[in-house]
Amino acid sequence: MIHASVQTSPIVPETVLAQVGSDQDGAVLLFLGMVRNHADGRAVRGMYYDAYEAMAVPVLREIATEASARLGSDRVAVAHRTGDLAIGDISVAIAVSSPHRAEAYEASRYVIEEIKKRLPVWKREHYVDGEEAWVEGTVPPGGGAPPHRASPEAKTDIAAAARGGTP
Amino acid sequence: MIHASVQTSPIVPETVLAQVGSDQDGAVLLFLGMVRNHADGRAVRGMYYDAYEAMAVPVLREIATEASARLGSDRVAVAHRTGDLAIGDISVAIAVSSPHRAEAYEASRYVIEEIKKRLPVWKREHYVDGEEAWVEGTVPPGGGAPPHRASPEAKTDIAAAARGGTP
Amino acid sequence: MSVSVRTLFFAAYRDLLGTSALDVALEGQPTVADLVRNLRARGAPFDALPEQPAVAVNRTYAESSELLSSGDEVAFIPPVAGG
Amino acid sequence: MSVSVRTLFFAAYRDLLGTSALDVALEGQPTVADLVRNLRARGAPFDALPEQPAVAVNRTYAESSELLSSGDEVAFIPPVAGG
Repeated sequence: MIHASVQTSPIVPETVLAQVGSDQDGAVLLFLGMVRNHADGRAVRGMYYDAYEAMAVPVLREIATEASARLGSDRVAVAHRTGDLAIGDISVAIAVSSPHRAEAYEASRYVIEEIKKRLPVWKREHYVDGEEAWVEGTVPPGGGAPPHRASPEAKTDIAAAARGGTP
Repeated sequence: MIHASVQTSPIVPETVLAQVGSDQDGAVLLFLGMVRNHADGRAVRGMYYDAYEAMAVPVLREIATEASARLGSDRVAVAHRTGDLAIGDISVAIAVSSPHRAEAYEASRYVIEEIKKRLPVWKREHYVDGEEAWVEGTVPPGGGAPPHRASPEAKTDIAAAARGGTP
Repeated sequence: MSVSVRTLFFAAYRDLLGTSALDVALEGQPTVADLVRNLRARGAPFDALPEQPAVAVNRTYAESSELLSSGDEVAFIPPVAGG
Repeated sequence: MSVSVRTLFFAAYRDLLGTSALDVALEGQPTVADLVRNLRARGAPFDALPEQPAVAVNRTYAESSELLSSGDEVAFIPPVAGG
């Protein structure tokens, strides 16, 4: 069975892992995305995840279903966290299982790459120096250019720009 | 720190997972190899893993160390089980963590592929029909041809062949 | 006859506009592109929205040529950053 | 002068020979290949060992040309199947 959730409560890896697996399966793969203490050389103290939840849940389920087709098994579970996260907190967990390992690696990777391309979720980095900014994201399929940017590598923070804040 | 073990006791995924991770890391990957209920279309009821343990431990550590170099982090933990395993039991667990996901996927995959190429471990399949056979393996680096085989796909079971047993 | 849609703004767009939702009435047979033009024509801060933003109509990504109907939920999707 | 080594057999090789270890004495400056020849010359079931098996000397994979010393642990490694 395919599982997809967007949740404000902490992600428990064991729970996501328990949603996959079968006597037919020889390979299980669990990916955990964690909040790390640095980004582009800057010290980070936490992250806020915002989501368009009414759309994020069906998109996540759609991604999991596409992965399942590649996997050749319906054992795919994915959970994405929203809200305020601290360093080391799990932002996303992806579990897959299948008879053979090559498909498991491919499907797991597919889920995380597609999440980054099209899941309507955004994150705001809180830096140790007290500043914060929305993380520069990826324009989803069919989307136009992102708003006013200084450079492709710059953080999108049009609110700060509008206030005349630090770039 | 790099962890490598060959153990007769059951592998606990949480324990292996807890051996990796760091505030710097944004990606954690856990691979579990499980005993599945079929092999080459034949129903399997269990598996016996034999190991040259005095060599398997250093070879496993060497593989983990090579993966660590690719990963750019020392967060690699791998455990391989030996003895009698039932369907669904974990035969191998590989945990890695690193700042970025691409390296985590690459390093995890490297460990399992190298295990299959050169870890001195063998497995004997116990079929539901009561027969059993050593699983056809991979000739390790520097090794010559395997003994008498009917075909490249055949199971290595020279003992049974010597007894005039079922091929 | 006018078409009334509910627009939603997230993350950087919400911060830019200072609002997370806005009801918009459009004349004729409006497309997503017409809605974007309508908003951008309102001046600052709306004119800082991109000319071709990613948009979802009723929770599915849509082309700028997609026709809108009354009651549609049209979300402006800034570049996404999940994972 | 003779060189005494300890040979080890695993999995299918152990089943074939009915033993997991054997002490072998070799003359001169023997290599891995000399040890394999010595064993295979013993007739059945030893002659069912491959002519060029994978071998580890003191727990490291070795070429067939590697020289052996007294006290070496020489393991015959059937095709491996871990994971």
